[in-house]
Amino acid sequence: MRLHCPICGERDRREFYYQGAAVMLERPGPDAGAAAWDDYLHLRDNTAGDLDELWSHDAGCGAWLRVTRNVSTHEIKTVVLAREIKR
Amino acid sequence: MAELMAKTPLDDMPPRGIGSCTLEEIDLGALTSISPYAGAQIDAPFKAAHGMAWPAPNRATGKAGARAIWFGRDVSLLAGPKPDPKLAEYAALTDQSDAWTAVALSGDRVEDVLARLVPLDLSVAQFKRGHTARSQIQHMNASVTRIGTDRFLLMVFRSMAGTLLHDLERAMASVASRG
Amino acid sequence: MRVDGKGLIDRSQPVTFRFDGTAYRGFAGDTLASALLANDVRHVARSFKYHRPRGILTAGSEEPNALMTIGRGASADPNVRATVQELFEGLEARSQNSWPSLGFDLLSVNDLAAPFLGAGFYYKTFMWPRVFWEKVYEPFIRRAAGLGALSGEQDADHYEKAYAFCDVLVIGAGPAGLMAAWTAAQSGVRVILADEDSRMGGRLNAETLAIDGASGADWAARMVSELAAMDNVRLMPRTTVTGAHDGGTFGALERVSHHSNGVPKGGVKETFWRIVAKRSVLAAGAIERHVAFRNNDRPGVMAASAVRAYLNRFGVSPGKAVTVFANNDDAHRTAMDLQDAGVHVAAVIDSRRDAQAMGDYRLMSSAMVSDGHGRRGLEAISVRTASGVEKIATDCLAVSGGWNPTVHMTCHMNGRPTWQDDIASFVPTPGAIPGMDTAGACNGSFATAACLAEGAAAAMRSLEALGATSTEVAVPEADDSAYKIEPLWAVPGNGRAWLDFQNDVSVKDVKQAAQENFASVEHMKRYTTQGMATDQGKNSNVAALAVLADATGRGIPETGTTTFRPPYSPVALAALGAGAQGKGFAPERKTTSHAATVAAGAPMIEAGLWYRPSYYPLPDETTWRQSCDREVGWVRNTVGICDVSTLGKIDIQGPDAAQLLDFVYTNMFSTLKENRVRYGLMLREDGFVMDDGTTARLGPNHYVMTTTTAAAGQVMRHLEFVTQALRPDWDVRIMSVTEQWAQFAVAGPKARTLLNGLLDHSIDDDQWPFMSCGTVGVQGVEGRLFRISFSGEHAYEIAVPSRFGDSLFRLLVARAEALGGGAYGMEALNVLRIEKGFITHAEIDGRVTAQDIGMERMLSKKKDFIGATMARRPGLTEDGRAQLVGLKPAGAVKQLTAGAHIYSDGEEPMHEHDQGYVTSVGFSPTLGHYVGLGFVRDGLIRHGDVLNMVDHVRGIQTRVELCDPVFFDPEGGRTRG
Amino acid sequence: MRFSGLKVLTEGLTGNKGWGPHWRSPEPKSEYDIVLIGGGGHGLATAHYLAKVHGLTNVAVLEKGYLGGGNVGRNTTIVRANYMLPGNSEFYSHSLKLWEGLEEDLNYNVMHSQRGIINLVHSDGQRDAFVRRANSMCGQGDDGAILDRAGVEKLLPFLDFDQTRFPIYGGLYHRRGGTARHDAVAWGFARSASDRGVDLIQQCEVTGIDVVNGVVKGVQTTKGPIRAKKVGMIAAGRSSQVAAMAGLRLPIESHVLQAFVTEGLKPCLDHVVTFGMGHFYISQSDKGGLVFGGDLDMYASYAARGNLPLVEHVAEAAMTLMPVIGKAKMLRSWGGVMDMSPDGSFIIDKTEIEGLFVNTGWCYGGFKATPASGHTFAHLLATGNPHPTTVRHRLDRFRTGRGLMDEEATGSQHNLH
Repeated sequence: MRLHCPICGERDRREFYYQGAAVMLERPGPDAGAAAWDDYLHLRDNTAGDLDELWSHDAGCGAWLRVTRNVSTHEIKTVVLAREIKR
Repeated sequence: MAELMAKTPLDDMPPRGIGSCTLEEIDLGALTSISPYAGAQIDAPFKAAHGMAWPAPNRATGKAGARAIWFGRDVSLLAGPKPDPKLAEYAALTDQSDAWTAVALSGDRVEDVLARLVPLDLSVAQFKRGHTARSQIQHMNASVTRIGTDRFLLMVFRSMAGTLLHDLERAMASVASRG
Repeated sequence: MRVDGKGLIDRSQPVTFRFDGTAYRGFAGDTLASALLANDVRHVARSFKYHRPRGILTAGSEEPNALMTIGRGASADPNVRATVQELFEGLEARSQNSWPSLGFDLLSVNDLAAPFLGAGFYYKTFMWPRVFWEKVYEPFIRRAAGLGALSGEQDADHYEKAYAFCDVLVIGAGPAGLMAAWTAAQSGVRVILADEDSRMGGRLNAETLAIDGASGADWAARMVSELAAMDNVRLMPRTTVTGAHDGGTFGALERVSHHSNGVPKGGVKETFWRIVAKRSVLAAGAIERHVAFRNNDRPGVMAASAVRAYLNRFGVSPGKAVTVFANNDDAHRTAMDLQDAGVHVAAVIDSRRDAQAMGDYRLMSSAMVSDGHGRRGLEAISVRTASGVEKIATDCLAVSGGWNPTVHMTCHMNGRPTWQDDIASFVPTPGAIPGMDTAGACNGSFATAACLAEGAAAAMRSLEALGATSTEVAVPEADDSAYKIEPLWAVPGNGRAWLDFQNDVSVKDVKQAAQENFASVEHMKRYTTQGMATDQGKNSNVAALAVLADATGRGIPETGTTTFRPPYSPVALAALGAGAQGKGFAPERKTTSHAATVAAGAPMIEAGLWYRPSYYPLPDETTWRQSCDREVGWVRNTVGICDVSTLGKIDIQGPDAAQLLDFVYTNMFSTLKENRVRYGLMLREDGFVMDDGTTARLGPNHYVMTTTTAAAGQVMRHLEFVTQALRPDWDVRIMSVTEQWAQFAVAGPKARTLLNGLLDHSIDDDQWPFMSCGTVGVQGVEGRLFRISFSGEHAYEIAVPSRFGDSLFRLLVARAEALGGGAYGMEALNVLRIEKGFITHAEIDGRVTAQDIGMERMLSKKKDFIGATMARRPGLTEDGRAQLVGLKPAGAVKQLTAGAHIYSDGEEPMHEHDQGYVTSVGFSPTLGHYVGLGFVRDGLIRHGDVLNMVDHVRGIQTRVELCDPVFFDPEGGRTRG
Repeated sequence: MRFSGLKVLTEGLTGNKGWGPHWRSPEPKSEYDIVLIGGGGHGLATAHYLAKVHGLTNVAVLEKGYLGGGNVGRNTTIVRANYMLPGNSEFYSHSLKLWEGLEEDLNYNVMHSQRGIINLVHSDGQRDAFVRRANSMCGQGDDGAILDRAGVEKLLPFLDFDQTRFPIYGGLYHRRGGTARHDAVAWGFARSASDRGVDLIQQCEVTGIDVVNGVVKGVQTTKGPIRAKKVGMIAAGRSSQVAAMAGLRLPIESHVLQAFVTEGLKPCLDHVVTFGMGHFYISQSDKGGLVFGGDLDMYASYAARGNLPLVEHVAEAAMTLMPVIGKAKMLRSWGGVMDMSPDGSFIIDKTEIEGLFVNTGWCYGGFKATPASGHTFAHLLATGNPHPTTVRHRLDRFRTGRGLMDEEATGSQHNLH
């Protein structure tokens, strides 16, 4: 598998660390309630199609990335810097 | 009382040649990571202070003795001179002079040697002089920069100097054996 | 036998080799298989289950029978296909899976018992008595099974891995592949052409077909030399592309030196390539399939195309009176080529009613071979025709049931091939591998002309996709005869007709599977082991599928396909894992004191990737405990030196640095004064403790954080996640400085004495109180000094740039020794910190909360921080959780052991009475007894309770008293004083 | 039909014509007491125990592909009870005991072989953790022993003790651990369940779960609607999709785990060996193939196939630990889809929908659990109450934090377990 890092260009999967679903970008407030936090940390749609997820280019530039990838075909649709999403 | 004695990561290893390639430990001088703060325009002050361009991602500027090597997301490495203190206004400066093992690998089959260790297309058409990359050398996170037609600057953590030497020598021997 | 005037071998270079101890002669350019056939060696192997005699079936990597062990000693290589092993001077080959010898194999008795050993028999028996399975049945099965044997010695050969990049990867260098590579190369794009064979050309080297009037082999050789001369082309012979993976990545195995005797110094046996290609062209050819009939596995029964390959490429005829059995026109070439070479063709048996003879040989149409005779080598065949059964003497039967396109790689990414009726086989489904085109025989186009045209066309499509300028190339003239086939899978009749030769799966087995309702192809495969041998069903899966379809009354496409998985052909673990043998598995990290420490005789232990000293033995010490006790005593009484450089150090700068620290630590850091240090606790977002450590404030917007050695990487990534993903609005910069600084603990009552005189300016309590930090001059070098303590003593950590680490360590140790102390290692460090109740990852093991370790007060209520919310979950805060306690021996046995469990006093030491466990122990020379840390249910409020510690596995049991974890100097006077 | 050595003999003498189907292939009825979604190992085991223990045979197992075609058909066949934490410890102990009587119970040789498992120890800290685990096992009444280096050398003399990157200090030896023939487990349970009257329906995909007013009523399938009083979701690898049909979200992320087998070799490895520092484990099958695997590929996937970096990592672990197998050749690789839960432990529970039950989150440890998963899930389905060994395995434990069983101690990130 190869991911196109927006900074470094296309790189082998071995340079990246995988975190999980990109819902981790949407951290609830401290008083959002148990259900919101359960959603954030545990519950997943886990669909078999396109998934927004978080990768880190650990062995490259160090950027955290939001990757949209089809988890049934492994086709990568888009890659954006995580920091651009919240800005 | 005795003064503190400095030791290089490879303990001043003399250059080693295997086949047509040569491996040598090099002294890059002071190393400073420069990470510009949000919105800081560092290009002009950097150029003014050190006489070379602030490198774009995946590029290195300057020349032997004074280089600026892109070193990752929002960070470049000034190699050679100590940084102009005024740059601290624009960027976080961190001394890294002792944190890295730096070697130069050269020879006409240097690309073949690196093809055994680095998961990048380093052919000269793709990776020209002045190109740099953060990637891996075998299992080590590394900085790889082409500093000549057949010469590369390779950097890994200081503590991994022994493993770097082991991995490079092995790849050099393998390429040499192919004749 | 060798045939004069044929073949591409070099008859001027004779080569001697040995098979099962007997010396033979072949020629340069031979494979082991062709040389054996040239020497009339037909029986070369035994099958897996029934130990039936087997001969060479094919001329390629799909060979299921002729597997041999090559070489001796540590280099002995089992399960090598003789059909791909190039011959070299001195080659030694041995047959496998027979005892005592290939000719007389005791386990061939299995063949006689075959009626009882059919498909799945072992699921139905061997159940009684139960212990007999492990003791009797299974050992027997295991010994009987298996093919070759490993040498039992550590692999001494070198293997390597490498990366390659190209625009177009062409897989297979037959007519289609050569044409594709050549076409692509004309445009200047970077081309890699890989082929498993040593000689590129594919079937062109095995046939007598002409291209543009020249021989196919000559045309191939010319193409290869033209390609070799181009800068943008890389030829990779002896290289099997083994797998297609995501993102245009391919695995490929290059056999670098299997064809020569002795590897050059530093040289490698095999290279496993990771090839990254923007586009690929699969031109992998096709594999001829067999026909099932009774005793179709006799040595001498071969693939018709293999007989041609041996004749045309190697100048060998596998028989003196050859018969051919076919259901298609293509196989008739075998008869023609043999006759042209002067070999007697006894008959051509063709199952088709309208079969036409293409030469002057005896054709039996509407006929089928119904039996093969001759146990260790074919002597005759029975042929059934409308007029009855005729027995024909023959020593070689060339069989063709048609061709199966080599679609395997197109299935590697879950694609399923498509059935094509006119060739009665599967062809690749377009688009199965992104970026891959298929061409030639692997696409179901068998005529040479079609192969050439498709190769060119596939390359043109690749160029178009790449946006490269393409130039039309002229496709040469070649054979365009039609491939006429009528499916024939199995000849009806009694007796065992074999499908999977290696695993001994017969038509009966497949039918029995269907009868037992293993009707799905996956069920049949698993029940019978069909297709699970080393050829992965390349020779037999389609026929087995057809037999199953017939048995279950379905069509073949409805019955299904099987999944082909990487690798295409087997790959040695030494190649896939190249470089890892010995220390190469992971980098070794060494601190600056490593050399001095090793020189001092300290045993080194792994701490993640780092090496750290266990203890520093003195000459009169015989046990580690003596050293450890002494080192602890040094720190408690004089001064000790310990390298702490492996702890993670992270430079944090920027206007929002304080905010970041407040967010990732449970306690406040924005309130920390400059030149002061504070202990911090870090949680994961799920509320459990991630790490702890001290963080120093060096300036208004500048901190340096310390992590544990174990969690350094995790914390760094965590900080990057927080700053990039959660709070990109914060202006803060993070940089690891672990490697920049060599840092040493100087601990003990004489710590300051040691430092004063070493530092450029002496220090005192006023300027340098506990938890202070700052810049100091160390022999003229700018360093950092932190007054922190992990031992409970008056202690400092002193840091200098790493280049001075070795020198400073030696200096510190010399000064400590002069004061009656010295260097200490991890064992002493551990005892010192347990005496003080300081935790490490033995305690914060990822499952404990701040409350569990008595640090609830460190959870700030004034702010949000990572983990704050989830730490309040009921399950993390309710009573009944195991909490940190100190442990003291309170019974007759005075020893504590880490990992022991703690049970209610007076109860059986069983699960239902489990109260907790011991995490860390050490013998405290200071206190004269063992001290331990552990977790006990509601332990924080149970100090003084006496419970039962049981270490079942070490046979140690003692009563323990729960106490405050701080055993020594609870007021902390020594640390501050 | 009862299987026995005698039966094999008599059938052999009469041309093997008398073997009947291992299971029936019925058309689905319109209504069952219990419908199980998923005909993998766990689903088939559940059916067996529902019939055998609870006498419930008006049960259907609906399988969209072929029986045993999921992870029970693609794993590294290891059977063990060497867990540390309360909850898991009891459960896997229970499971191993069921394994030990499984062949008699099923009248099917699943080739359960207690050849012993050795977890290698590479540091003092790891030894302490393994001692704690071994003591949990002993406290549970199972077997666990700590070997020193010499003890490991005696059992596994072919490891590279001198040069390997992470030296071998000893090991945790679990004698009753071992392997079994994975497909046979599925077939044995299937045959038994079918013989007892359970309908096993292949090529029958569930396309919807009918819920009315919070009560499950049945399922929609590619073979038509089927009414059911109770529905059990037991479809590892597709758990989230099945649950979504009932409007539920599960705490599950799906990941791919690869496994590998070499060509057949003469016996060279008697035990199961695991190498924690390298995420590598290996055994040798009765056919002679070395069966081995490692960690997840680490990215979410339903593709049932992995990529090269993980393949290489596993082979590298093999080469530093036991270079004696360097010339063994990898024959085949495959991937299974794992239901990864946030604490690495499984879930067997009711759902918020009445009559709808869930069995999921086995991560990559599901094979050894097969009998007990079926046994305890059957208990829950039949009685409405959790079996004593699964009281902690609640669906809501992540929200409440109660009863978490994080054996790997990596926290709530699904793929790290």
